[in-house]
Amino acid sequence: DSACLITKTDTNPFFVKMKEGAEAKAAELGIELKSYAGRIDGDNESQVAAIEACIADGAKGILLTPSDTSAIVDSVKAARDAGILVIALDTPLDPIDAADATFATDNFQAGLLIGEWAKATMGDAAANARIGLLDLAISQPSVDVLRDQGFLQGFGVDLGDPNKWGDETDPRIVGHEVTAGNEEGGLTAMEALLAKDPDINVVYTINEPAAAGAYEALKAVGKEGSTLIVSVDGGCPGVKNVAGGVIGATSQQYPLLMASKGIEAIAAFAKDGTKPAPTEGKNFFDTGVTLITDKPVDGVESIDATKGAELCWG
Amino acid sequence: MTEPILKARNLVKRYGKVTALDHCDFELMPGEILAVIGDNGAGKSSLIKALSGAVQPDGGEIWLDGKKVEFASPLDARAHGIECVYQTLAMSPALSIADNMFMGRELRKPGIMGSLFRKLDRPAMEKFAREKLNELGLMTIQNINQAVETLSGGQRQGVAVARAAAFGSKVVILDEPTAALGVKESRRVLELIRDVRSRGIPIILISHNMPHVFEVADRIHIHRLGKRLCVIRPDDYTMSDAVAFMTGAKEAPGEPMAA
Amino acid sequence: MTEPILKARNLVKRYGKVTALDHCDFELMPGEILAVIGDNGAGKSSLIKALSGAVQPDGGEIWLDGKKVEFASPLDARAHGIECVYQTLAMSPALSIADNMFMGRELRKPGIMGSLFRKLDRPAMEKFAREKLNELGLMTIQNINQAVETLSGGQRQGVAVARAAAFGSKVVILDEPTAALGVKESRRVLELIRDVRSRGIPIILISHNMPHVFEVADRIHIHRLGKRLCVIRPDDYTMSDAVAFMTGAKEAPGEPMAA
Amino acid sequence: MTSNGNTAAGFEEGLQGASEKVAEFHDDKSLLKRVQHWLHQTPSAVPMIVLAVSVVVFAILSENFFRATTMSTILQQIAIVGILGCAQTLVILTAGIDLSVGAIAVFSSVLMGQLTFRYGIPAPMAIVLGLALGTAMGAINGLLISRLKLPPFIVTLGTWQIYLSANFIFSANETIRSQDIAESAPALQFWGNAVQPGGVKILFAVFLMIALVAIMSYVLRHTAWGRHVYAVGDDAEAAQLSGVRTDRMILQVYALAGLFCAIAGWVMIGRFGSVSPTASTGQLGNIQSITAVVIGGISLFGGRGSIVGMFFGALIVGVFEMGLRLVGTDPQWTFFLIGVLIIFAVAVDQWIRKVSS
Amino acid sequence: MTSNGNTAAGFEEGLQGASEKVAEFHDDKSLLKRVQHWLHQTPSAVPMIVLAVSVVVFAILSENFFRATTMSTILQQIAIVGILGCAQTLVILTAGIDLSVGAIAVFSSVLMGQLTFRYGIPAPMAIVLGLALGTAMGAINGLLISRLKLPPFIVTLGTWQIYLSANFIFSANETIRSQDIAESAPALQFWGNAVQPGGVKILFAVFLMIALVAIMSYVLRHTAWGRHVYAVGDDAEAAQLSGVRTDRMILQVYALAGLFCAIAGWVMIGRFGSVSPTASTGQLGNIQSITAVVIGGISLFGGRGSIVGMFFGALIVGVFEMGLRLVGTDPQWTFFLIGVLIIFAVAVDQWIRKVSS
Ligand SMILES: Nc1ncnc2c1ncn2[C@@H]1O[C@H](COP(=O)(O)OP(=O)(O)OP(=O)(O)O)[C@@H](O)[C@H]1O
Ligand SMILES: Nc1ncnc2c1ncn2[C@@H]1O[C@H](COP(=O)(O)OP(=O)(O)OP(=O)(O)O)[C@@H](O)[C@H]1O
Ligand SMILES: OC[C@H]1O[C@](O)(CO)[C@@H](O)[C@@H]1O
Ligand SMILES: [Mg+2]
Ligand SMILES: [Mg+2]
Repeated sequence: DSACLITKTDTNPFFVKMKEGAEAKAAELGIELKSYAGRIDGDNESQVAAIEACIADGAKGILLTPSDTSAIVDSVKAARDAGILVIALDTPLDPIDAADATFATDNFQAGLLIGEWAKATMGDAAANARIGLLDLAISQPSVDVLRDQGFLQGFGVDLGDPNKWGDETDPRIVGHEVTAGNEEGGLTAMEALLAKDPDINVVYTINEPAAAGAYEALKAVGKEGSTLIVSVDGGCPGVKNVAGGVIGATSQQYPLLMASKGIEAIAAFAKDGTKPAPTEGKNFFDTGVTLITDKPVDGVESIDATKGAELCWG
Repeated sequence: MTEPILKARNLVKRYGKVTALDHCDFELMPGEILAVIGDNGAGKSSLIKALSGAVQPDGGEIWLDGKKVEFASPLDARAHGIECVYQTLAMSPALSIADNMFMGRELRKPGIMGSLFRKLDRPAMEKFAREKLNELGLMTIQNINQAVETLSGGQRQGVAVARAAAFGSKVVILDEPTAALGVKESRRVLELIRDVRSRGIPIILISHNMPHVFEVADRIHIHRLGKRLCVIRPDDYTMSDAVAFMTGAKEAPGEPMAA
Repeated sequence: MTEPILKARNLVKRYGKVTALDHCDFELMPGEILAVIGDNGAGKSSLIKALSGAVQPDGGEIWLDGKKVEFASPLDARAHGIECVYQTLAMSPALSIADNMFMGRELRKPGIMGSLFRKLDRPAMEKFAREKLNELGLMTIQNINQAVETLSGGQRQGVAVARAAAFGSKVVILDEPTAALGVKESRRVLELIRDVRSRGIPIILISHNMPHVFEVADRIHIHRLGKRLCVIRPDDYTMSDAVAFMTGAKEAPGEPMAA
Repeated sequence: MTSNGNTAAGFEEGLQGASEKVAEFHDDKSLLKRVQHWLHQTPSAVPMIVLAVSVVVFAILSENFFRATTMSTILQQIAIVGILGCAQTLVILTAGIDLSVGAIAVFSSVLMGQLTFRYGIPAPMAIVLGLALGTAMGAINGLLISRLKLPPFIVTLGTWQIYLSANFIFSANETIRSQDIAESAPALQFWGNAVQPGGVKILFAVFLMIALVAIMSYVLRHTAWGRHVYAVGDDAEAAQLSGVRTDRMILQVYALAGLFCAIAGWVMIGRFGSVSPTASTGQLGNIQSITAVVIGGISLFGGRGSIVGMFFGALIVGVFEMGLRLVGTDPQWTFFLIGVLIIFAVAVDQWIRKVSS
Repeated sequence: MTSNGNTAAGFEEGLQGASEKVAEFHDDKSLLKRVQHWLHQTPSAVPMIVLAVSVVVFAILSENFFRATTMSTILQQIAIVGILGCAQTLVILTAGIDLSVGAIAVFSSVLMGQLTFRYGIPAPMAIVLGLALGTAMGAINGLLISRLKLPPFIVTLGTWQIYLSANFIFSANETIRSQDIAESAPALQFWGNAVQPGGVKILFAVFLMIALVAIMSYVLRHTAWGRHVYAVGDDAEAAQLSGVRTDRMILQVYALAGLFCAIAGWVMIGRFGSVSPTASTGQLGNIQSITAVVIGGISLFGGRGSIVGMFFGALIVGVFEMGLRLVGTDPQWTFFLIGVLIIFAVAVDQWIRKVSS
């Protein structure tokens, strides 16, 4: 039996780990795994071509982290019509039931945790916060919207339409910039926000590579100490950054779990056609999320960086 | 004297700071070979480019057969029967001899293939091209579908001249057609020029080669500093006189249009 | 007879299917003007390109001053004192006259600026260029820093010839230096050629202009079908003979190297 | 004619009896030379051979490769690049380049979609408008190039950014979902329909691409307009002087290229189901189509090559990508090998030209 | 000289007393013409003026714009593009193009990082190796172009993909963290250090870029090598015949471009802190540097323009991006306007050339 793993890129460490996890599990279960990726985060066409290759190759199942969550839906349907089990990993499709199952972090929850933490950490100053948001892409894939809006909700900002970012009217928001989820994007986006308002003191970032870029920009103007950076991922470098004070708090995800669960589901499906079930009360299988910070606050559950380091990936 | 077949008055053409044509007049009589001579940069090529629609003059007027004309492009002039061999030959190196000869006046297949599908009539074009080249006895080209770039300089010049001679119904213009040619090859071009004239078609010949000019020309238009200085008959003056006029060494004869 | 200053034996050069040089021999004597004539495509340009390092022959040998040489590039030939004006002139249009004259042999500032920082000595180069152009009395160029593309064809040819004349210490080669030139401009080039010879430097002149050739040449190398057919003295034969030899109309005189 | 004429050129009497021989030709009849000559005469032969070889190699390496379904998938994957390649071929034959092809395609698809969904225009009408607007975008390129005489590379570098950002601004970054299109404007997805002879699905889009290549091949080879495209690319000034309206020609070529891009945009809706302004074709379509053209043996200097070569070029890339995927190579190795392929294809082409010149 | 010489050319006695006048020149002394002439003589003037105007406009539109910190941020944002632009300028002056600049830069930075961290080579040594390998990548481009006579566009299209995927394969997609570098190999981050005159931070990288532009400006203008670069771009065959070793020159230019790219790669580590194989410079560095070159008034046909113009070109793009952000336009409008700017800059340039020709 064979399976496919299609990630957004093969360069973000998160996906690199996911691939390693999937490979390990596949080897264990005797499944042949082929991996594909887009050229850049947001490259839908390469993912379409990859799905088509999997169909041609007679794969039993596909694990997909969709780059463009609504544009890819038809290709997913074609694969499912061909009798292939399609599982979305990390990023839900739009609509979410376009996939047979979704194994992901509760991305809204991930955002919510760092939002609440940031608000509590700032205390009274939160009322006059200057917030910068470093998002993923202008196409606003689901993961991008969920985390951003989760953060703002946690911070106590009125969301407007919760299905998109950028329509909020709260004057505390300095701006949204996109980063493509990598260091360079994080850096230039942060520089732009700083030029708009040098007094920014809270920065939300879509993921840890973007956070690392933002940190460099803040460091360049000597504001790394006075600005709160929050992020999502919980990769080992990210957890180290929490310990080192670069990132204030991060919501840890579990890509290895997504990958191994996914492979197991495909193995089960190949054997007797059973499809995985979602987590109780949710429309996807929640692989869990944990807030990591060395400065815990009341009312927001968290673990410290030392503990986080034991759970971290990559 | 009969009416000129091609006439221009007060042509002006400027290139940035340079005035290539400075209120220049021109006349070509039916059936004659008119040579145009002058120093380098005198404006000879500019003149014939203006006459053949390759450049649009900044001023002045042109009459063909007594009717005022304004040529927007070489195609336009061609439609009026004026064919020109430019100094640079103007051939598409990668295309075949036949393609080049018919550029801009391609023959289409008869019937629906031609009218609706606009299909080229290759055999007809090739036949015509071969005939023209043979008829002019100009060269020994084996393959009419050969790309022009595979021809020698002389052969290339031959194709260009043959094209003009074959299609020019009113006027044929040749800009230094023998500059790069050897003795033998030049001789052939001169023969061709006489040949075209004998078909009743007048020719404008630009050349720096005085013996050639005095050999074939009926009249000589001497160009100097962007203007027509004078027009002489080769029988009335010596080559030495012509050279003296065109270089400014001697005062030009008091003809109507002298500057 | 003294030793030839430049000698070649059995030069071969092929371009695809065409053999441009077919076991060609060549000799240039000290202090002479040697004309090379032949039909279009006979291989004249190929011959002088081989002699000046612009192409590498596929076979054959070249001697300069009795020593065997192999030129890997024009720069190489130049280092040996051979200067060449190619048919295409070989100038960089956007660069100045001085830049062009000194291309590949630029002067550097004295002292550390030149040796370490390799700074060009612009004033020195400009002075030299101006002197050379004036000395040759060839033209009235106002500004030595003018880009070559702003010069007329004749002026450009003049700069190329002046460059060769100024730097050629052993041999100066001119490939059809007057093809595009008017009567006046051609005359100047011929004067220049005599001038160079009077400085003791031998010259190879390629030309299709028989009167010019017979006027200035000491000997005439007749080229035909990629080979040297014969060498004649202009005093021994008429132009008509030369033309007959080069076109194959008459049997060439039984000279040593006849094909 | 004149009294002193014949004296002056008197030396020419030597010409009497001049030989007709011009230069010596050695006709090399070796097999290699003859093969080279044939390859030289047939510009699409090299890509065809490369294609055949790669199909055979991949068929050996992966059992799933040489199957009807796989082949039809490859064809459907190259449909868009193939149509953009038609546009790019036309432009490159005139010695131009069009960096904006992908942007025009994506913007046109967005225009068709949004005109239907946001402005309520009936889909067929919206399609016609989208095609017209794509043509207009091409025409803008053509105008800037032919009237203002700006270099094509720069003009289309600029309009690439302009059309792509206009596309984002106009669409407000909204994706139109496939389900909505299927429900209320199925005409937009027309090219996504398929025939199924013997169970193998072949998209209408594939037939469209093949038809466009065939038509353009005919037009370029057998009509005056086509010969003029070559003439303009070969030597624009010569073409102008020998009777081609170069400016009008260039305008037409870019406008037609714009139309092809808009068609590709329409096909994108059929192929992907949805309308997405972020489709990576907008970013990569130019490089992909130039790659197909180049591997197909068309000269970037204009005037040489055939559109059928471009089709083979696109197929080669498609076969490589699919083949390497099935063999299970790392995606980065795929990119690596395609890079090598580009250089290799052009080096072979150069070698043929050189030796058989 | 010879007996029959002077008879044959006898008509030339008419030359005696020939006038020296060659053609008529109307020296137009209108102000407009004189301005045009000056602009024509000074290739970097147009971008300089555009730069000055845009700075003024943005200063009026946004109070945050004309501040020392904003200015220094702009400079630091263009440092990498500016250095890549030096490479691109050299190549474009020879009438080439280098699409692989960004890929070489990123791969070199990854090489420096991984040689230090994975293979334990001391950082200064790893930097030297990285610079050497970047130079080698450039030299490979140069070899393919000068020896095999392949078109630069195609060669670098191929090597762009090759270097970029080699970069991903070699790095195994690992990012090296800024903190780790700061701790154990600070030499890698050297160009990220800064001076702070009066509290405004200016990166070493900015000084490096300015120094490189100044040095190359000197080299191109005042050394024989520089003149040869122009000559090769102007007319390669003429340059070859008049004594330039064209092939060697082209090889040197691409190799030097590779070195500049590797330097840019080193600077990237300083600027971004970390070493990341995904840096978007790999994808976009070529277009960004070409844009700077083009806006800077350097001809894509080679032989014309100045490297200082490229510097202004990069600055203009930087000023536009920052200025439009501060004014609060949607980032898409920034791209849109930069597209317009590219076409506008070249149209102005063309106009000057035409009118003052
Ligand atoms: N396209 C152009 N751009 C700028 N100047 C030009 C252009 N064409 C011609 N000129 C200038 O106009 C003047 C006349 O040129 P033209 O070519 O008409 O001369 P000509 O008499 O044909 O000379 P020749 O005998 O050398 O061919 C020259 O000074 C030339 O430099
Ligand atoms: N680069 C080249 N590629 C292919 N063939 C060439 C090349 N150069 C010259 N030839 C061919 O070699 C032969 C000799 O050419 P060459 O230029 O030496 O003749 P030539 O005697 O100088 O002629 P002309 O008087 O027309 O200048 C010709 O048939 C020509 O077509
Ligand atoms: O680029 C966005 C992507 O980045 C990650 O946060 C990993 O770094 C993923 O969870 C998300 O899909
Ligand atoms: Mg002329
Ligand atoms: Mg020659």
